[in-house]
Amino acid sequence: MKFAVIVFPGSNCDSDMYHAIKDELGCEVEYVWHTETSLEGFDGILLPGGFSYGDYLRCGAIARFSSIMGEIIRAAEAGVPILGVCNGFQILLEAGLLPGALRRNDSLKFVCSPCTIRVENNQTMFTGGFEKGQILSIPVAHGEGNYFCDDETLAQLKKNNQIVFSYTENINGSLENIAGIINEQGNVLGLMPHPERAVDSLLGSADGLALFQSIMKQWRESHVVKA
Amino acid sequence: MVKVKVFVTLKESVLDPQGKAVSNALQSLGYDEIHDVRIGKYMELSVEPSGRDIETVVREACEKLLSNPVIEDFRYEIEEAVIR
Amino acid sequence: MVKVKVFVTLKESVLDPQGKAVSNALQSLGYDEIHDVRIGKYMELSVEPSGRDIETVVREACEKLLSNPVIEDFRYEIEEAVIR
Amino acid sequence: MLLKLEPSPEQIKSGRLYSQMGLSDEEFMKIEEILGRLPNYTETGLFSVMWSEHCSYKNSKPILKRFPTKGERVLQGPGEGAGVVDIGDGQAAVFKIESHNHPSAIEPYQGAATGVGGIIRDIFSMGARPIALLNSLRFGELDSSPRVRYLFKEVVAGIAGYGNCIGIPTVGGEIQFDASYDGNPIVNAMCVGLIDHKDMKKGLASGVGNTVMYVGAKTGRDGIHGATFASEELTDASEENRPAVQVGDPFMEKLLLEACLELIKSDALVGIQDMGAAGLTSSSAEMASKAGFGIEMDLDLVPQRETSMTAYEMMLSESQERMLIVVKKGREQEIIDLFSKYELEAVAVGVVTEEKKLKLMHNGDVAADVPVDALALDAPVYNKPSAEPEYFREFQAMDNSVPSVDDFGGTLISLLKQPTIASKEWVYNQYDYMVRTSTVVAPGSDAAVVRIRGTKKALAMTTDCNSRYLYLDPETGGRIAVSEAARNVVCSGAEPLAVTDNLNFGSPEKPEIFWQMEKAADGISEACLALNAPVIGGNVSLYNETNGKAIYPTPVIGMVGLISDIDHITTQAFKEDGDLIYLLGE
Ligand SMILES: Nc1ncnc2c1ncn2[C@@H]1O[C@H](COP(=O)(O)OP(=O)(O)O)[C@@H](O)[C@H]1O
Repeated sequence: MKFAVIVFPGSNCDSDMYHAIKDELGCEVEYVWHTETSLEGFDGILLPGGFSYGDYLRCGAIARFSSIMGEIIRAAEAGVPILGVCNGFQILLEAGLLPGALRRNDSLKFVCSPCTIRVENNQTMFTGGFEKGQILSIPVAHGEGNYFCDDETLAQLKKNNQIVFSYTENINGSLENIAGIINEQGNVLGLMPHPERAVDSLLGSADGLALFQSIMKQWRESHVVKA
Repeated sequence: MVKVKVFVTLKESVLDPQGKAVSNALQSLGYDEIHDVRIGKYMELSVEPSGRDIETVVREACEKLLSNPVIEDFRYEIEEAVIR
Repeated sequence: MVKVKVFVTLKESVLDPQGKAVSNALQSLGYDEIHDVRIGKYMELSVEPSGRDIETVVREACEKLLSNPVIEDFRYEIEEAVIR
Repeated sequence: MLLKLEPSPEQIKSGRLYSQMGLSDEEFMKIEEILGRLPNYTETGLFSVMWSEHCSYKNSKPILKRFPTKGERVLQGPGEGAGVVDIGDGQAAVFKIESHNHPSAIEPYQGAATGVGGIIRDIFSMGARPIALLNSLRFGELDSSPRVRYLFKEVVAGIAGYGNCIGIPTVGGEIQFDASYDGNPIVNAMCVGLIDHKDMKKGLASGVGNTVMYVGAKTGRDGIHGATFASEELTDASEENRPAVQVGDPFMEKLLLEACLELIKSDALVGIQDMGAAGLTSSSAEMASKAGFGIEMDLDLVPQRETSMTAYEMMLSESQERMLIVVKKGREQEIIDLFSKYELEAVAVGVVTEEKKLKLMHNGDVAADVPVDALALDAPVYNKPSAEPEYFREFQAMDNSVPSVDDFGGTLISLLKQPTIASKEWVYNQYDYMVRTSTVVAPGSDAAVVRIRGTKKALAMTTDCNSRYLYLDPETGGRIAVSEAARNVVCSGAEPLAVTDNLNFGSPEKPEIFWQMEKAADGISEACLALNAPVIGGNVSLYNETNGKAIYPTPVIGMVGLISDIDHITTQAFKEDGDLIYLLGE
């Protein structure tokens, strides 16, 4: 399996994501610059955190028009696993690959800290390695992670089991403590906490590793079946 | 050059924490008469008249990039070109 | 309630990185006619008429809190009270 | 085109207009003597910024001479953008501290943010990858006025805003609150970088005919005369005659950082220097002077953000996120292509010349033509008079007394409530201290520890200075500041490598202040020698006074230590029930 880490101007968790995959997961991974137009040969797509285009105007608003995004949208339709973390989540929302929007934290301040989240849905290709209800320690670092959507969308999210992670304590004002959601098809996950920062207990937690392992496991299984 | 003013505001149903913080701050400064503050964006664009209809261009730019329809509304004013 | 609109903009010689990024983005989206974007804040206040002169209150609030005189200018419009 | 009327050389002299730019009568006479004629307006401007304390260290050079700067690990001592120390395996640590006190007093968010941006440029202009940021902050008492709270809140937000966006973790720092900083906060930012020895770059403009290129953001009228402004004390009038405030663009700097680190690998690059204080003037004059060459630039080619800028304005602008580089003749296109990948401009604006002069063309005319050494090397140096202050004599004559405490619990709690002592979580939770996933010891312990990927090594880093001790006795206080930093580093499991310092003091024109500087430097030197932690760079910020009243002497010490095995990192917290507690030392 081979991952692509998409690099937008202003991405800054790209190398963290890269090292998490390469050094801790032990999987193949390459950076892909935002001006590229092909993702051929990649089996998983990672949109890292950071401040694409300085987060100017709205987080993710400008990045979503990068030329690589057309290819990402196509990959999403084709069922390729796509993970957006923090700014990557914001870009997926702006691109319409996930429903809703992220507003400024209700404290109006950037928050960087260790954080605990609950696995609400372990029936996805990203969370198969967790128990439902499992509490994970995964750090957050964001200024605009306050999830919002209208009532109708929320009802849909609930009905389809699209809420994948929630904060055990509401740190930013998010609707229903939502920390991460998945698309209906089940292959596009966006979350604010940083699993790639939780892959080495030297830095405090390795709870995020199972997320990446789940993607890899699912991929292997589906490819064994196909083969 | 035509000057265009764009106003982007949060939809009414969306809570505005920044506006709330400002309105609290105003209250504590003694401006009790100011009750409610909503904060949005104000953009000034300079548009060079081209073959395209300026209103179409501006509306499209607002819909595509300048506002996020999930949480925001927009409004614009196109000023008459100034003759120098 | 009187509705007051406040516009806060960066002073002319102050760099507007945000406006620049947006104007580049618009260009690359094909809106070549949009040349220059400056981004500021737009605020709507609801003011309850009190004994004080509303204009004085608004101006003071702008100077003290709503704008940062070191890098920003402000402008406001006071709408006629709407009778319901 | 609109032409701005500038005063003629005669008017500058007869009207003593140079004094508004911060030059004294004697200095102006010296300039006249060097040139053999009267300087024009632009030239007067060049001298005024280059001869300001901020750029020339004219009042502090005698103080800096006292520091030990050599050591077996030192690869680059003071004199370049940042100091460099060897950490083995062909790797080195690069670090420096810088002040942005005056800009932060006027516009705290942008002042602090651009301070962070500036120190980061100092590190990557050496060719190093910035890996961590620290800071040292001083404010008035928090409950004394809303202004102090505003400054505090905005400075912290500005540091967070810049560091978080560019993606360099802010891993440590210190904050103290004291009435002496009421009108004059201290905002010092430190950056630590990592480099392979072979990639070390210098700010040199060498090789006649080589091309001088301008890269990064466009030049605007922001921050004109910032260096001079930083070299004056703040008065209530500062509000009006302040320069247009610089606004930082961390997004632009992130692109500039990545582009420059790619550029470093190119053999087309000859020299690189950031445009910090005094922007285009100091970068061009210093690069030429250090290399023993001259530079001729055509200012019409300088990318400009505003219209009809004068030569004076362009040369003195302190617009942020800009660098000056020198590249081998004929290799310009490669450089342009490299920067355009990052959506940045790289423009050839001049050439390296044999004659050691800075010659500026503008609109087809010669706007300035002055010897580069006169600007950079030959700036005046003053040995200011020094005098032991009255207060110090009084303190020394006082008897030592031990305070009597009845209620230990209550006293402890009231101490812990002091903002200076209380937890700083409110501050550091706004800093992304984890990005780059290498922060092994986060803020809240002693020194921060950042691992070096691919090795067993890590760096411990800290900033320290108890200015109250320095006020009471600058020499002992100086020793204490270095020792405290060393203790923090050692407690994390590291061996101290070297020091960067930021000398924040009042006006050196006052003999008592100059005395404080001398004594503090002596104390610092002594401790650095004893700990084998030489001073490899730093910064000086003088005239930290409000309406005539100076801050406490605040020579902030930034120290970096080496941990050779990450398994040996130690942290502050108690680990287990039943562990024994020892008290070491006296
Ligand atoms: N307090 C100090 N201690 C040691 N070195 C210093 C001190 N202040 C300045 N220096 C050194 O003097 C040189 C010039 O500093 P500076 O003008 O601040 O450089 P820059 O323009 O890069 O900020 C630098 O190498 C710096 O390290």
